[in-house]
Amino acid sequence: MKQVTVYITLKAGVLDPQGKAIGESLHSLGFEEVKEAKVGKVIELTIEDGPNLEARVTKMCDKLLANPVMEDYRFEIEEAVQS
Amino acid sequence: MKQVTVYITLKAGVLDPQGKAIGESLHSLGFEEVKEAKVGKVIELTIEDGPNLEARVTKMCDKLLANPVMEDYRFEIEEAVQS
Amino acid sequence: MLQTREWSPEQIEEKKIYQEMGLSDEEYETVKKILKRHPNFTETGIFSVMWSEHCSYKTSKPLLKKFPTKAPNVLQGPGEGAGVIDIGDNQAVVFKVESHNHPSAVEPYQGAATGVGGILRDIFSMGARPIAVMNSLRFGNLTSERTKYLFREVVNGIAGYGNCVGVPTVGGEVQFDDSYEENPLVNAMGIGLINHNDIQKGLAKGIGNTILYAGPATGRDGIHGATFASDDLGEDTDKKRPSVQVGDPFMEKLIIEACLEVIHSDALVGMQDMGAAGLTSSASEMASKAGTGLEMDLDLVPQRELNMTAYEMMLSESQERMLLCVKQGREQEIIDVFEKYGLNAVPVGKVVEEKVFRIKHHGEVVADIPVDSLADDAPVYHMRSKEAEYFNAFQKMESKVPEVQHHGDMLKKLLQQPTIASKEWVYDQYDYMVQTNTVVTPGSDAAVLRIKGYDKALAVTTDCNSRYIYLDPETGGKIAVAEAARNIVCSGAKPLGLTDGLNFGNPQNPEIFWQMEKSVAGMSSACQVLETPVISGNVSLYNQSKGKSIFPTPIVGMVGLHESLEHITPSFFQRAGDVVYVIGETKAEFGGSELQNVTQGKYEGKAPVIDLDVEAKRQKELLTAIQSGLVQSAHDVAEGGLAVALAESVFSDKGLGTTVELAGDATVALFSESQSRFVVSVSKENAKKFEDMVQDAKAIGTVTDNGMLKVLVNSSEVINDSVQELEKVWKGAIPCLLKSKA
Amino acid sequence: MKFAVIVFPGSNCDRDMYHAIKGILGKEADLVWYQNSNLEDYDAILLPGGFSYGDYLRTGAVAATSEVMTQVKEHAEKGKPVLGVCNGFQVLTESGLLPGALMKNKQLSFLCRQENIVVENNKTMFTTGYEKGEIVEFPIAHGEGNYFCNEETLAELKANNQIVFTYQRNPNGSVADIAGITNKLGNVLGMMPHPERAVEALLGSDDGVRLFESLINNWRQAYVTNA
Ligand SMILES: Nc1ncnc2c1ncn2[C@@H]1O[C@H](COP(=O)(O)OP(=O)(O)O)[C@@H](O)[C@H]1O
Ligand SMILES: [Mg+2]
Repeated sequence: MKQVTVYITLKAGVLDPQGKAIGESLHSLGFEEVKEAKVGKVIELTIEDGPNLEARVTKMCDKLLANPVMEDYRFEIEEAVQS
Repeated sequence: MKQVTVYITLKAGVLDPQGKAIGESLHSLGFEEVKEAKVGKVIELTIEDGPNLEARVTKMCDKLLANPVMEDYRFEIEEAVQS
Repeated sequence: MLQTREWSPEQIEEKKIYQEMGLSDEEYETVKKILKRHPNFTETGIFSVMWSEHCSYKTSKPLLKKFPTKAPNVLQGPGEGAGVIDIGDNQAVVFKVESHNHPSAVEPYQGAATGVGGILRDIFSMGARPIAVMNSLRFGNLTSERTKYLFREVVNGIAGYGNCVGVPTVGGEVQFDDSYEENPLVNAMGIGLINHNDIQKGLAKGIGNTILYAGPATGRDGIHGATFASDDLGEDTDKKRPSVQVGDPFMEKLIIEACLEVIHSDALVGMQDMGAAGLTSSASEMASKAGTGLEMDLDLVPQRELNMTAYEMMLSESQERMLLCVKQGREQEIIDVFEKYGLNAVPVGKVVEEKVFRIKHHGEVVADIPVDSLADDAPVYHMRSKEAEYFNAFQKMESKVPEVQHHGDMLKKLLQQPTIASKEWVYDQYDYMVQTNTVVTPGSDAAVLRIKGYDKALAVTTDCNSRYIYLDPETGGKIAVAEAARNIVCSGAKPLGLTDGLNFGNPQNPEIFWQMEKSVAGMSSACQVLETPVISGNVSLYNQSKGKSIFPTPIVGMVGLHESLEHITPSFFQRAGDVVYVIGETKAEFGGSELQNVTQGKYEGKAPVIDLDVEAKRQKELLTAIQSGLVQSAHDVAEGGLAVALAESVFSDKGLGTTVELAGDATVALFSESQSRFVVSVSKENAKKFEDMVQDAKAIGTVTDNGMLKVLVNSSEVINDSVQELEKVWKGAIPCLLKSKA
Repeated sequence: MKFAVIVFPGSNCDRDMYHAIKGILGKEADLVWYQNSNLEDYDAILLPGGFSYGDYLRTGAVAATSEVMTQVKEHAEKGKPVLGVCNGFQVLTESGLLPGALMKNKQLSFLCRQENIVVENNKTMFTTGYEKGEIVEFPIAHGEGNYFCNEETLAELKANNQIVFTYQRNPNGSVADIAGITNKLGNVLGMMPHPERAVEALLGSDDGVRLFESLINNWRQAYVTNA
């Protein structure tokens, strides 16, 4: 079993209203030192081992997990910890 | 300047309908090998350096970024890459 | 992105860079003549967006002139952000339709969301509070995964934006046909309410007055969006893709409140939203309309990204931005209002006497253009028109009655066609109640919004059966307007006027231009006869891909007025024992019908006939009957014919049914789509009075309490089905299609 | 009796709430902008629905950190009534005035429609005008109304009779069909359904009128009759 963590972030230049609102809110809480806030998604997948895992995860990202028009992604593959 | 990445995930035991929907969509796309999918948030903060950074980020998380009723968080601090 | 480097004026000519931006050779020559020199890169960009179809209406202008636009109650016709019609008590209704087809094909969620945001800005830039939005959608058949994705995401985007800004989405329409497979249509209509004295115009008047930029900073969003919207969706769309515009409904909500506060200040001179072609179109139009000129310094424009060029700033379509003209010396009063809402408002330029559009950046003049040349002097083309070959063939076809074995089964099948099926899956995702005015919620013929504090209400609908228009553009155009009016009348309101969203293919194709010409002619004559002026509208051309054009789809958004809340009439039956009437005769008309689609899988032949005088007479009589309190419910007969209209009339939680008797051929009686027909229920006591008032009404049966839909034709039973069963398949159809695997 | 309707950036049911109180019930009410506000003069605080701060990050989260919420807490601690509807409920849970959290609807989409709501507790100052077990019709309109709390909290809610409203047919996946809860004291009510949208038969239901009437009557008894 593998644990795949996919990180999905907005492409550079795409408006991030959510990040903006969070940044402003941190300011108003007194955390003036925060210069920028950006929001993305993490998707954690538990996947059965098998050949070409990387290629398959790439396909999952392209087909479903990320929106290629607006988002970039990257992922990490680890051994799944047994639970 | 520091780059802080905050990962926010649902607490164990909290229902994750979004993760479930993604899992099902992956199945219907033929990725049967996916056993589980969970969705969380990443918040990337660019923060001015200063003392007690870790403590301050913890405060940001407790006060705003995560909701302790349903979410766990963890974060990483790195040197910000100059742009 | 289109280009990363800026070409010199000479290179632009040599390498024909202007073509990439959308200007033709002749247009480029005209620009040179206007400027008496070569345009630089920024100027070429400015001309190309301002002269795009989207901004200049260069091919549709001659057609739009044909619409009747005047009436005593029209306070503002086409030309401003939105049209305005008087509704008495010093109040007026403001409305307009806007398309967001191409952006929605590329990024359906954001495309649809920003479509809603854009139409709302047209409404509140007039000074009106937006009170409702509608949406008119077209997709391919709900069988491919891609279409399902587009449909889901478009609905999601509309919900995401509309719900957040707190403007109820009260209705609309969705149709599914092959021709929209690659090129979905997303049109949104905005409706606002205003007091006469609050009406704003987008004018940059008063030499020396200040131009204020309000709203979020400018980024590189949707650069060249207007040109993009005026082009084919080709194979290389991916490469041409402007960086996507992302909507921020939260920002819009703040802008709405700030703008509606600012209009009460006499420091405000004019206001306009930055829509297509952003800063360029709003600024140049405000000056051009006012007969002034304008100077702007781009260094003062708030910027979200680093190192933006003048070209990028002038062409950016970043959302939720407004441009205001403010009296010199009183800027701070206006700025304070925006600041209360946490919004930026900064002076970026001033009104000048010389009729020029002069833009500075880093201390240099980067554009210096006679301002009228951008708007008024934009080229106008009279395109070649040619009657479509297919039309000729269709006109010659014998009309035939499709063969139907079992009428009950066919009714069930029709009720499951996505175009006819319940749209609950769609509108349950929209907050259609916020603002607490929605008396008639989605699911009826027209939505009805009461006006707080007055005994009156507004009815709103969008309609367009593009199948008829494809078969016969002129007849179909008439029908589109008539159907919208029918829906308004059924709800108990008098039609006031309409806005149109003209969605067509490539006008350079003479057959497509012929479709445009004919449908506009048909719509115009219906507007004349039904006394509904066109007060605003939108044109979206080049809706085609891979050489395949969409069905001509001129969407009609109509608004009507209920003179009393008492007149509000439901579209479904109310009480057992009431008499069921059908107004209007039924002929064998199946061209473009849902039955034709189901039985033959295509549309051909003649569109149903419409006689506008008959239509007008029936609408008047029905409305009078409603206003006299004689009518329990009224519903128009549309797709799927009388059988579907009857079924829709019994779908409610009241447990009602109906038994009706018809004559003639069963298939014709049940499924023909003859025009100008209504299903009306009337209490027994009022039956006689109703019949006297509505000449073409014929009693066909009664409302029952047995929960069965029973139809006899020539005394033999052809349908006898449980209403619950029928309603179940009707409601389940779209969710079921969305779930099923391709 | 004087009501404050708090307006956050992005609130959008504020005017509806105001209309219900002032236009329908004929009581005094103010729309109070969240900044520089003073709530001392008000007898009841209403947190309206909408998308405060765009619902970015989490619904209600940003509004919950604003200064005005400190005043709302003080007001609540005095036992004075606070009603949060929809986004107002989300603000109340985020600010800790009510337990639990509101998550995405289980079917993930926004849902707008009339719902049958069961009055579980008619002993609160908001619900004495209803019968216990009565079914009323209130509209819902939310994307994140799926009430969540852990088992301990749920047991506590039950033990203290804090569950005031439940859904007859759970539309969003809420734990124990919860549609509305109060704090332990019973003076802070948070609910996802919109009583302020149910105050006129013309718009489909006037079942919400009694909620506001209950509040007004109970306040009158507590502060006017006994004064
Ligand atoms: N996209 C949509 N958004 C909101 N409501 C819709 C949408 N599509 C259809 N509806 C609603 O469903 C009902 C039926 O639509 P439709 O079949 O087009 O009616 P009609 O033929 O009477 O115009 C209408 O009340 C309409 O407002
Ligand atoms: Mg209709």
